[in-house]
Amino acid sequence: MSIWEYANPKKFMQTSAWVLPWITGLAVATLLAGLFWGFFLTPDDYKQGSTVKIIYLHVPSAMMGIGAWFMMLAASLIWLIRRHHVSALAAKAAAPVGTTFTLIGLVTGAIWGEPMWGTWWAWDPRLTSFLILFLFYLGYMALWGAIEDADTAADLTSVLCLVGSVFAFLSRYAVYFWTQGLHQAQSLGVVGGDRVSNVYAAPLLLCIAGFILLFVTLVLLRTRTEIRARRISALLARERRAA
Amino acid sequence: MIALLLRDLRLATRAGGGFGLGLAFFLMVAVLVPLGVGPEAATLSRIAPGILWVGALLACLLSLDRLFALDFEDGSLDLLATAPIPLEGMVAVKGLAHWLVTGLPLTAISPVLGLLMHLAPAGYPWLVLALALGTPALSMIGAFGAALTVGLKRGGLLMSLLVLPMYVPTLIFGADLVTRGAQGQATTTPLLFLAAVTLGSAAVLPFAAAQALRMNLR
Amino acid sequence: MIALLLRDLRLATRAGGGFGLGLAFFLMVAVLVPLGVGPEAATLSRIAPGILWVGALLACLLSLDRLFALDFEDGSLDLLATAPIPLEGMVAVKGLAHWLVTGLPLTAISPVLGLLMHLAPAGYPWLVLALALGTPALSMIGAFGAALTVGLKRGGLLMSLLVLPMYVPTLIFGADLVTRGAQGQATTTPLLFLAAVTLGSAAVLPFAAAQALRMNLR
Amino acid sequence: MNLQVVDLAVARGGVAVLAAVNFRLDAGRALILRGPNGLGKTTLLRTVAGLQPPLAGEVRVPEDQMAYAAHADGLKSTLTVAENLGFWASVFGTGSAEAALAAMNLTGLRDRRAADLSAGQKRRLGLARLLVTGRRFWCLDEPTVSLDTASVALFAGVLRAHLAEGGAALIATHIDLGLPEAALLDLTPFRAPLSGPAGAFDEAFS
Amino acid sequence: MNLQVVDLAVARGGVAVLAAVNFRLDAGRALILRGPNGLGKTTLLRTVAGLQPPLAGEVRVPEDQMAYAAHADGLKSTLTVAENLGFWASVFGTGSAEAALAAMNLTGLRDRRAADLSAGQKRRLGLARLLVTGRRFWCLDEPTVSLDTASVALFAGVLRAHLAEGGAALIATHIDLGLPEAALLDLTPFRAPLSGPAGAFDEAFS
Amino acid sequence: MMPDLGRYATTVLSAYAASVILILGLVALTLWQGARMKRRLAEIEARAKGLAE
Ligand code: HEM
Ligand SMILES: Nc1ncnc2c1ncn2[C@@H]1O[C@H](COP(=O)(O)OP(=O)(O)OP(=O)(O)O)[C@@H](O)[C@H]1O
Ligand SMILES: Nc1ncnc2c1ncn2[C@@H]1O[C@H](COP(=O)(O)OP(=O)(O)OP(=O)(O)O)[C@@H](O)[C@H]1O
Ligand SMILES: [Mg+2]
Ligand SMILES: [Mg+2]
Repeated sequence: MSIWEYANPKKFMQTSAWVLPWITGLAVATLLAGLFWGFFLTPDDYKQGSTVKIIYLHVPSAMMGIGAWFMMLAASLIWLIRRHHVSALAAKAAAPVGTTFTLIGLVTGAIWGEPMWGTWWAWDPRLTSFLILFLFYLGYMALWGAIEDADTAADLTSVLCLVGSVFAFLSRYAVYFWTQGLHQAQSLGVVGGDRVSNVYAAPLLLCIAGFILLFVTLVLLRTRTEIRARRISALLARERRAA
Repeated sequence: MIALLLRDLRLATRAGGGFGLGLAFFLMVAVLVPLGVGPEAATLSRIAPGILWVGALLACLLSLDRLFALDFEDGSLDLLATAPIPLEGMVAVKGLAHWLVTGLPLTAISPVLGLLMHLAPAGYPWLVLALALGTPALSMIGAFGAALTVGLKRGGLLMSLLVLPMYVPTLIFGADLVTRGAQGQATTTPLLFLAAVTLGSAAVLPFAAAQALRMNLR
Repeated sequence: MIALLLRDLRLATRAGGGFGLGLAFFLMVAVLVPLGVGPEAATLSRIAPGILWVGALLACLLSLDRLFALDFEDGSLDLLATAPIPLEGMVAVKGLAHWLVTGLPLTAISPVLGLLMHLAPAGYPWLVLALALGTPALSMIGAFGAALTVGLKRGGLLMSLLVLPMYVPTLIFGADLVTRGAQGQATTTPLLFLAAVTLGSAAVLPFAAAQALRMNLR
Repeated sequence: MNLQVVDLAVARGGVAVLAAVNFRLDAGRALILRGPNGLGKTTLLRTVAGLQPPLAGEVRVPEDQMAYAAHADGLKSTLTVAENLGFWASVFGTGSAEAALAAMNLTGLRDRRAADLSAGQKRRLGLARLLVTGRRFWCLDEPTVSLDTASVALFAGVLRAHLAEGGAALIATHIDLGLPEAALLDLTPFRAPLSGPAGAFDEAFS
Repeated sequence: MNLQVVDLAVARGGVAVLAAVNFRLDAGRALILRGPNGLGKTTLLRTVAGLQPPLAGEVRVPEDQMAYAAHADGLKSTLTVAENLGFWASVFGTGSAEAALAAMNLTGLRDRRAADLSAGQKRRLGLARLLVTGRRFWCLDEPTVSLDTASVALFAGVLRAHLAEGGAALIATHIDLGLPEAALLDLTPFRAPLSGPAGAFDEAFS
Repeated sequence: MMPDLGRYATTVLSAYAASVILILGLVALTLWQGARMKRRLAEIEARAKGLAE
C-alpha cells in the first residue's frame, strides 16, 4: 500500500477520525504540562525578571508560524505534481492556523518588547521578516476566498505559495541586509547573550512539542471540514442540476 | 509578438489608455507626502529615497491592475490563448509593454521629484540608476500578480495585497542603493542584489504567470 | 435606497468584493514606508501622522476605483438611471456603502499601524478621531471623481489624478490635527476645518456627482 | 396613456443616424422596429428611454413609466438569480420577485450565481427584470438574442400577458418573435440624410 | 485531416453537463450543434477549442488548426476596425486584413473606432477575425447573434467559401444559418446523467 | 500557588491572556465550522438519498 492512499478523501477521513482523539489528548496534555511547568515552576531570569515566562508562548508560536508555511509549501507542491485533493485542502486548512500562530508570535513579541526594549515594535530584521510572512498569509487566504471554482483556487494558491516562498526568502535576506537587530540570535535559548539554562529549556521543549501537536490537531480537524465542504458543494451542484 | 507589443503600446497611448497617469500618480505621492509630513527640508531629504521608491512602486501597481483584466473581459485572452503565440511570450511582452509605459517614464522624471523631496545632490544619479534597474522587476512581479487575479471583478486591490509583499526585496535594495548613494557610501552590494532580483524575476516569472493564466482560463 | 445599500454591502462582502482589501493596503503602506525610509524610530515617529493619512487616502482611492464602473460596465447604471430612485440619493448611498466598507474599518485599525510607525502615545486618540471625521469626506469626494470617470476604461488612474488634488484639504487638516495632538498642542482649528470639509462634501457632492453621471450616460 | 414620438432625430457619436421618425404606441400594443445593422435602432431606443437627449423632435411619454432592457443585462455575477432580481424588485418597490422568476422559468435556478448561468439563462434573467419594474412601457433592444425557440415562445407569452394588462412594448429585433399582432415599423426610410445637420455644434456653424 | 470527438464528457462549475459525445468533422464539412439554453454547447465548444480540459474522453484535432469565436468578440474599443483586424492578422502571421474586411462588408468602416460600431457591426468584425487566422477548423458559438438577415446571408457565403477551400466548422446556434448542406447534431440526448460522477472530487469521496 | 511575577505581572499575564484568547478563538472557530459542515452534509446527504429513491 502506498502512502498516497491517504490522499484519498475517504481513506483520509477514516484514518484521521481514528487518529484525532489520541492526538488531541496528547496535544492538550503536552501543552498544559509545558505551560504549567514554565509558568509555575521556573524561576525568574536575573535580567528579564518574570518576563522570561513569555518565552514558552513566543518561541513555539513563532516557530510554528514559520513551520506552517513550510507545510503549506509541501502540500502545494504535492497538489501541483500529483493532484491529490486532500493535500490542496490541507494547505487551505493550515493557513488560518499558521496565521494565528504568527499573530501570537507578533503579539507576545510586542508585549515582551515593551519592558525589554522599551518599545512595542522595532524594525528589527527578525520582526520585519516575520511581519512580511504575516502579509503573505493574508494574501494567500484572500486569494483562496476570492476564487469561486475550488480546483482553480487550489491551483492558483499553490502557485502563489511557491512563488511567494521564494520572495519571502528573498525578503528575509534583504531585511537582514537592511538593518541590524535587537532581537535574540538563532539557536534555542540564547537569552540576554547567555545560553538558556536547562531550567528554561526543558519546559520550552515541551511547549514546542505541544504547539506542534496542536497544529497537527487543528489542521486535521480543518482539513476534515474542508473535505466536507467540498463534498457539500459537489452534492449541491448535482442537486441544482436535478432541479 | 511584436504585433502584441505594438498593440499594447498603442492602446496605452490612445485616449483613456492610462499613459502618463502612472507618472501623474508618482508626482502626486511626491507632492502629498510633504503636505502630510510638513515642509522641513532636513526631514524630507532624509526620507526622500524611501518615499520616492514607495511612490514608484504604488504607481506601477496601480497601472498594473488591468494588465490582463481588460483582455480577459472582452474575450481577447481566450483568443490569444488559442493563437500561435506561447503564453509565456505573451506575458513577457505585456510586462515589457507595461514597463515601457510606466517604469521608463517614471525613471525619466524621477530627478524632478527628487528636487521636490529635497534629495541630496549626490543621490540623483543613483536614483535614476536604481529605478532603471528596479522597475522592470516591479512590472514582472506585477504581471504575475495580475495573472493570478485576472478572473476576479475588483481584483485590483486583491492584487495589491498579493504583489506588495513581493515588492519588498526590490524596495529595500532600491531605496538602500539611493540612500547610500546620496550619502556617498559604498553601493556595490545593493546594486548587485537589485540587478539579481530583476534578472531572476524576468527569467522565472513569465512561466509562473503563464501557468496562472492557463489555470484562470479554464 | 436601503435595497441599494444592502446590495452594495453584500457585493462588497461576497467573494472578490474587496472588503478588507482597503485595510490590507493601508497596512501595506505602513509597512513599506519604514522599509523604504529605514528603521530609526525618531524619523518614523516624526513622519507617522502624515504617512498614515497618505496611506488612508490611497487605500480609499484604490477601492473607489470601481464604485460606479462595475455598474456601468454591466449595464446596471443605465437601469438604475431609469429606476424611481433619484440619482443623487443613489450616489449618497453608494458613498455611504463605500465608507462603511473602507473608511470605518480603516479608522478602527489605525492605532495598530500607529504602533508600527512609532506614533507618539498622545497621538492615538487624535489619529482615530481625525480618521473618523475625515474619511467620509474621502468617500464622497471619491464618489464624485468616480462619477466623472465612469465611462472610461482604465479610468482608475485618471480618477486618482482628479481626486487627489481634491483630497489635499482633508489631508492637510487631518494630518495637522494628528501632529498637533501627538505633540500636545491646540487642536481646535484643524478639527473645525476637517469637520467643515466633511460636512460640505456630504452636502454638495452628491448633486455634482449625480449630474456627472447623467452626462456620462448620454 | 400612450407614447408619442414626434419628428425625432437621434445622433450617435455626433452624427445624426435617424431623422423625422414619427410613431405612436398605445397601451396594449407592441411595435417592432426593424432595419439593417447599424441603422440606429439602439440609438433610437436609448433616446426614447431618456438615456440620451434627442437631436431634434421630442418623445412624449408619461413620467416614470418606461423600462429599458439593453444588450447588457445589468447582472451582478456574484449575486444569485434571486438576489439579482430581488434587488430590482425593491428598487422599483414592487415587492416580491417570485412571480417573475416563475414567469421566465427561472425558479429552478434561483440560488445559482449569475456567473454560472449560460448565455440564454442570463438573458432570461435580464428579461425577468422587466416584470418586477411594474412599468407600462417596455423598450427592448434585441430581447431574444441567445434564446432558444422554447424560450422565445415563453417570452412572447410574457409579452402578450403584459400587453393584455394594458402595457406596451417597443422592440428592436432581427429575429421573428412570434407576435403576429404586433405592428411593424421599418426604420430604413428614416435614415438621416448625409447632408443634414450633424449635431448642435455643426448647426451652430452654418 | 479531421476533427474527432471521442466519448467526450465536459463539465462546468465542477458539474458534468454533457457526456459520451461522439462525432467526427471532416474537412469541407460543417456541423451545427443544437440544443436548448443551458445544455452545455458553450462548454463543449470551449473544450474542443482546448480552453478547458475534458472531464473524460478526448478531442483529436490537428495541432494549431483551431480558431475559436465566442460570445465576446475580443475587440479593443479604442482601436479602429482596421487596427483590430490587423493585430490578429499579424498575431496569426497571415499578412493583410484587407480581404477579410471586404468579405465581411466592413471596408467602409475601416477607420471607425470599434466603440462606435453598432452591435451587428461589432459582430461582423468579430467574424472577420476568423478569416485572418488562416486556420482550418472554426469553432463558432452563436456567430450570428445581432446580425440582420443580409449579414447572416453574407456570413453564410463566407462560411461556404471556407468549406469549399477544405475548411471545416463546428457551430452552436439557435438561429437558422441558411446552410442546408450542414449536418445537424442535437445534443439533447447527451445530457449528462444525473447520477453520474459530478466531478473528480465527488468520485474520490464515495 | 500563583507565582510572584513582580513588576512585570501585567506584561506576562497580558501575553498569556492574548495567546490563550487567540488559540481558544481558533479552536472554537475550527470546532464550530466543523460541526456546521457536518450538520449540513448530513442534511444534504439525507436529501440526496430521498431524491434517489
Ligand atoms: C513583535 C516582536 C517580536 C517578534 C515578531 C518576534 C519574532 C520572533 C521569531 C520569528 C522568532 C524565531 C522563531 C524561530 O526561528 O524558531 C523568535 C524567536 C525568539 N524571540 Fe522573538 N520576536 C519578538 C520580540 C521578542 C522579544 C521582545 C524577545 C525577548 C526579549 C524575544 C525573544 C525571543 C527568543 C528568546 C527567541 C528564540 C530564539 C531562537 O532560539 O531562535 N522576541 N521571535
Ligand atoms: N462616432 C461615430 N461616428 C459616426 N458614426 C457612428 C459613431 N458612433 C456610432 N456610429 C454609427 O451609428 C450607427 C447607429 O448605431 P446603433 O447601435 O444605433 O445601430 P443599430 O440599429 O442598433 O444596429 P444593430 O442592429 O447592429 O444593433 C451605426 O451605424 C454606427 O456605426
Ligand atoms: N457552478 C455551476 N454549477 C452548476 N451548474 C452550472 C454551474 N455553472 C454553469 N452551470 C450550468 O452549466 C450549463 C452549461 O452552460 P453553457 O453555457 O455551456 O450552456 P449553452 O448550451 O451554451 O447555453 P446557451 O444556449 O444559453 O448559451 C448551464 O445549464 C449552466 O447553468
Ligand atoms: Mg443595436
Ligand atoms: Mg452558450
